[in-house]
Amino acid sequence: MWEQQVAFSVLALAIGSAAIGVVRSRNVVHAALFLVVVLAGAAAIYILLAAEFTAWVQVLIYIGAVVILFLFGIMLTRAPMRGEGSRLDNDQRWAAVVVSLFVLGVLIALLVDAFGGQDIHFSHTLVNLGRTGSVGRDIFRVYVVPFEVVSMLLLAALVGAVVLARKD
Amino acid sequence: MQWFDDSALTLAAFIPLVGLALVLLIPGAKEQAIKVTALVASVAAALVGVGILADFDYSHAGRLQFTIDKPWISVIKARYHMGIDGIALPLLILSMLMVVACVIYSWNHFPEPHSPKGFLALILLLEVGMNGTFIAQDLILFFVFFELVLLPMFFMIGVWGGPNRQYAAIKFFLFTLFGSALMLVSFLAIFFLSKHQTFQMNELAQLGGAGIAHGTQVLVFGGLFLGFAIKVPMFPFHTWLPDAHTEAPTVGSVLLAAILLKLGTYGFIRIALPILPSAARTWAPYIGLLAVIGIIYGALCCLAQRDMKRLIAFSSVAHMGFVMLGIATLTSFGLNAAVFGMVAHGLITGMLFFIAGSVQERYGTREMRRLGGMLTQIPRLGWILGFCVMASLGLPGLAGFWGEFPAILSAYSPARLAPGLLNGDHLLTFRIFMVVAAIGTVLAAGYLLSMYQRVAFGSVGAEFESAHVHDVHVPEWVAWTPLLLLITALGVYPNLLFHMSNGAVTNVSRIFGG
Amino acid sequence: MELNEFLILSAFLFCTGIYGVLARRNGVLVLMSVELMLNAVNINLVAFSAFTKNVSGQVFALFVITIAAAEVGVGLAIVLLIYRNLHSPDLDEVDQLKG
Amino acid sequence: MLQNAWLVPSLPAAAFLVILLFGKRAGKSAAWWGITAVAASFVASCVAAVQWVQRVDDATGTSNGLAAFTKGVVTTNDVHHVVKPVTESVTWWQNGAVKFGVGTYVDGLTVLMLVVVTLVSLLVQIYSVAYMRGDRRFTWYFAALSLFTASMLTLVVAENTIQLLVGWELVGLCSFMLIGHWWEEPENSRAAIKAFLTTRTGDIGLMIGIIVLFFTVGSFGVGATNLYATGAGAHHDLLLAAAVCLMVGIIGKSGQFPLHTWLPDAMAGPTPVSALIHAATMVVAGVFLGARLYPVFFNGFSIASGGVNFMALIGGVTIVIGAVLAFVQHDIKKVLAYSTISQLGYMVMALGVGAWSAAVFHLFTHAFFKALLFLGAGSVSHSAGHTFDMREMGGLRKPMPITFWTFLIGSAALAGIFPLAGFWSKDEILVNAGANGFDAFLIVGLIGAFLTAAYMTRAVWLTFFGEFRGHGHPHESERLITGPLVVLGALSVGAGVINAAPLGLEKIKDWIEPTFAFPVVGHAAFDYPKAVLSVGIAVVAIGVAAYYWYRNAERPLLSGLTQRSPLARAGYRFLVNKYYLDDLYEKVIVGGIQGAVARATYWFDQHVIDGVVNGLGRGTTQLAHYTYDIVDQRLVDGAVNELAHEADQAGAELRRVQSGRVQRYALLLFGGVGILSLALFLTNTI
Repeated sequence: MWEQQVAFSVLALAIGSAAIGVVRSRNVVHAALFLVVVLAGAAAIYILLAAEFTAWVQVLIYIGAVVILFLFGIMLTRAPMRGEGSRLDNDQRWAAVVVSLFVLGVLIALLVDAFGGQDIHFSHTLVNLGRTGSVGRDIFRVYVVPFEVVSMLLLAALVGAVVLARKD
Repeated sequence: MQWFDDSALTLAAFIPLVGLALVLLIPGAKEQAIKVTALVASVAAALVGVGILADFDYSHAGRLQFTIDKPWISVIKARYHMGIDGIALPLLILSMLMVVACVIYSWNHFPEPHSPKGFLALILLLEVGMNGTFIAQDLILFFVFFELVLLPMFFMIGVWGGPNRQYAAIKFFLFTLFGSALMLVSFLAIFFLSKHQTFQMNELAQLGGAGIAHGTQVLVFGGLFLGFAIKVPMFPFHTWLPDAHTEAPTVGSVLLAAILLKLGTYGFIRIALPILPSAARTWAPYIGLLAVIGIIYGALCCLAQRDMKRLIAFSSVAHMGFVMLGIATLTSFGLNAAVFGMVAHGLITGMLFFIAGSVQERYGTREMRRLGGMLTQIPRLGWILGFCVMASLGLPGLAGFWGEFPAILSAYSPARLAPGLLNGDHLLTFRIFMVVAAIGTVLAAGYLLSMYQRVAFGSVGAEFESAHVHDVHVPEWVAWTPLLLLITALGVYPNLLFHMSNGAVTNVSRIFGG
Repeated sequence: MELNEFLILSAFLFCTGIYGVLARRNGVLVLMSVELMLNAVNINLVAFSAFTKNVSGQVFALFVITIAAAEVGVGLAIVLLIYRNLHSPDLDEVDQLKG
Repeated sequence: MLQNAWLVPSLPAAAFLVILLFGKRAGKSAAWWGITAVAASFVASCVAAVQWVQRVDDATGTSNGLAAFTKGVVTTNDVHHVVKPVTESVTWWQNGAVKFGVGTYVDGLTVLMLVVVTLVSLLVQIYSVAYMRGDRRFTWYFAALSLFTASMLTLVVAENTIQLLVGWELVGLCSFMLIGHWWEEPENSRAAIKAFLTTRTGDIGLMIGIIVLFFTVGSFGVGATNLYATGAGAHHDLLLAAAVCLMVGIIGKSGQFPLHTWLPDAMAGPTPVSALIHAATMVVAGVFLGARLYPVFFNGFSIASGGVNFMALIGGVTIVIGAVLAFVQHDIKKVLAYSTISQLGYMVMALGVGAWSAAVFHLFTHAFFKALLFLGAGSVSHSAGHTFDMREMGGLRKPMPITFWTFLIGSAALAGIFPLAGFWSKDEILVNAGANGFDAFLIVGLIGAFLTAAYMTRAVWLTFFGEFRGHGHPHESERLITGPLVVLGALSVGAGVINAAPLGLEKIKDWIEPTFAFPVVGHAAFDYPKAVLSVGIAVVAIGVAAYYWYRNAERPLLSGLTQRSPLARAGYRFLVNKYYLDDLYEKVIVGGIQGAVARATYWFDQHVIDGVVNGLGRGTTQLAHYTYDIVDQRLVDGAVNELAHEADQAGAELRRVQSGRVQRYALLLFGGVGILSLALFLTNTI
């Protein structure tokens, strides 16, 4: 299984670095690009976990739609493109560092305590589980009501976004 | 005259209280009536004093006379026990006399903020405390009167005093109260430790500390010492005195110097020495040491003064040093000298404060640099001041000498004392004290004469040259004449006082084998 | 592979997101950080889906992705509105709720 | 009269009171009240003297009283008769079982002193009527003179040492008042205070001496003390201590070295007062004390064994020191003042060498010629423009013949010229010093005689000879002034006869010298060679001095010599500055105590001792504030108030959290979530 292990390590490193890039970059556009790396890495992780359909949805919606939305947002708000460092961060940076590291510590401790030593067993059932068919079956059988609610939500968000962003 | 013997001391203590009540009943606007009432009350008390003086059995001056002994607060075994002997008698008379003199002196010039009603009421209240202290024969009664004195004096300084009066009043009050707190503790200790658990001074003196361990006695004596030494005041507890005197109104200063200081020395002779004799033997060399330090120290402080009244205040420290030196020898010479010294100091320093007050009133200052030529401008006051200066520096033939000389004399040969200072060679110690005290008399002459030179000699400064200054006026004459006559009479014929005090003093000195 | 490797990666991503949400002043960047957190959640869901051999986790991940899209849409609209009203995309300027 | 000697001091004392109380109204006649009183005292004293002489004669069995005087026969008795002094006393004060008296102790010395004091005082008061006429405080002056006389008489008749101390101090007081009589000028009051303080410094010694004697003897009585000191069982060391202490008193009072400095300054007083102080009262009190308690000194200093003792030494030093200073004075009164110091030195030295009668004899004669000289100086000044500066005198011989001649007699008597009074007494001192084995002091005495003759020649020359250098028109003084001068002049001539040994008259020894409680002292026979020698020395000194000042008439004083020789100049300056003793006393000791020491003590008092007090007060106040603020208000009362207050505070604090900034809320949200998670985690795991 070492191939998977190597692949995970590489991906984890990439995602971690890019995530830091997102929150520390001095250029908003760079941040968006780092976000792309993170999202792609996440998609790759899904692949690693045999969640094929989810991975593609991730690529399509996130990288394809959300990031584009972000880039529009950056343009519209005339966010600084070039390094203007401190303007992008507020005065509670160090408090944020503390809180995030604290939460990280707590989470890691929790996780180690709760799930330490438990493995994911890869098998064909797992691959079958991630296929579009099985996911689709589950959505439209078990989670059909939530699905409809989410569609309503999307519609509402669409209308809301238009209403909010309207110029007049 | 049995009724007089029975009630004389009660009258002596409480006639002023009746006067006080009457004064308080009269509306403040009727000043004349208030003055007359106060005068009548104080004179009435003094007349009782004269009666006591006439009726006193001088051949048994050591015995308590005019005794009253009734239950008072039976729960704590405190009794209404009063009596008088040859030590208390002169002080009681002195107190009555000074109060009359003060009332007369204030007749037409009450210090700001005027208000004769309050002022005279306080004087009368003060007299109750002073008279009572000298005649009380019960420790609790003594304590009550002893403390009663504080209050009127506090208000007198605090209300009628000089610019810094509040500081001085509070300092005076707290300082002396601090001492009396310890004194009360010692009284209680004496009560509980003594065999019969009693507050009666004569019983306690008869026990003479029997059954109380020496170490305990020394501690208990320490409490009494602090209480009395602060009142005297002895070095180094004297610092309230100059401030209180400087700020107090004239009459307050007079009563403070003439009577209040005597309460401390009287306490030593009446209470501390006879009740705790073996502790007294231990303490005596240290008391003597502080006394002679006080003599020299007070004199040196006097030399540094610019304010006349403050100088006189410091001179009290020096003079009371002689009194305490006499007491510290525990001999009949020393104790006789102490009693004489108390009376003489009361008369003389009282006079000096009267004069300082009159000078202040006339010139508006007591700064000696600005004064001068008083003999030219107001010769009578100048001569009276000269007379008092001479009396104060211990000129033979005037009263001051008889307090000083026997005190110095007694230091040559003190009673048998417990070893302590200077490897226990108390004889040498006290002889050194004697020489130092004798040097103190020269310093006394130095500061008093230099004061006199600055104030009375020379010519009047430009500042007051054209000022219209009145010489001694009638109330002053009336108030002062008895004092001046007494200073002379006691100086010329000291036996007037010694034949009163001697009998009682020997009772005390006999305890110490003297 | 251990489950915790994924979970810890997810936790890291989440905390990075927290940092971004808390420390970034620009509204767009805050939304990006929110995306990081949502992705961390997604990784978690997918990892547990694999761990428990249950597809529900993946379904939830899909819902999350959907809602994230909607969220970004509305969020960017709000940022735009803020920008328009305050002439700055900075969130510190928005303190009208101050007590 | 011997029993009623108290009358003698009482009369002037009464005069004092009367003048004090009624003098202002009486004006000038007040002076005569004082004079009457002192005259009555004088008469009483004379009566007492006669009675005493009779008492002595009765005891010794010699023929009746004054008749012996005319016979001119030495009446020596081999049998030692004791004539007890007459003592009277009443209780004065008491201590324990002992009563102390006040009274009179009359013996030969007492009556001698009574006569001298009253006589000189009488003459001085008569003189003063003219001299002080028109003075600002004329009546007060006479009151003070009366008190002065009364005090001195009290001292003289004192029955015990305390009474003696009383008189002693009162004399000091009176001299203070009279020296400072013109107190408007600061120098006068300063001189008065100096005199008082200096003598009072000496009085420490007297006081302690009296105390030591009291505890040694067990009594203050003069008779008891002398009896003890002459007795066999006397404690020599204690007597020595007492003698040294008393000697300090004598040094202070009698102007002995080193406490003599007040005496010249005391010239600030009116001249008759100076005469009184120097002749009969005040300064002779010291010598009187020495004579009164002579057994104490005799035994204490072991005078009988010869050699050098403290008393003789002080006297000897003072003779020379005083005489030398007399040379550099311009003020005639100061010349006389230093002369007095020197002559008192003779008396003290005489006592120190065992020549009791000689000392008392010299006291007796000196009283007359010194009073004469002072009054003469006053007379001169009165007519020569109210100055005492000899540089402004000269040539007064012709306008003032009576003053001149009496002054000359006084000077000659002082110089010890035969046959004037001074010769007899001084000669007796010298002879006895030699005979008692004190040869060194004999030589000192001779040196003193030379110096005395020389400086008096200088004074007389500068005053009466040469040209008048002052202002105004000198004239002879009025009768009231010259009268006393003539009387004193006669006494200066004749008073020596009373103890003129070659004539067979030794009345001082016979009548005055105590026989009760008195040590055995030798009496040297009159020694012709020594007498010739001392007179010769004096004559030579007069000659040398007269020649010197005659030659230097146009160049007065010693300026010629001091200009030539630096050594002489230094010596001269040393003398002019009075050996710098005044500087030592006034600047170093008095200035030091009054300035630095007193101020330092006061600083210590105000800052250290009072600082402690104030610090304690302030500390207590602080503690009280702390107790009140923290313990009472915060903790006790605060428990109630603070709850409400805290709620309020918390609201205010929380309000700050409500920043309105979303991210701040988020921060708190996540922080809170972290903490809650941690808490849950911990509670579950542990």
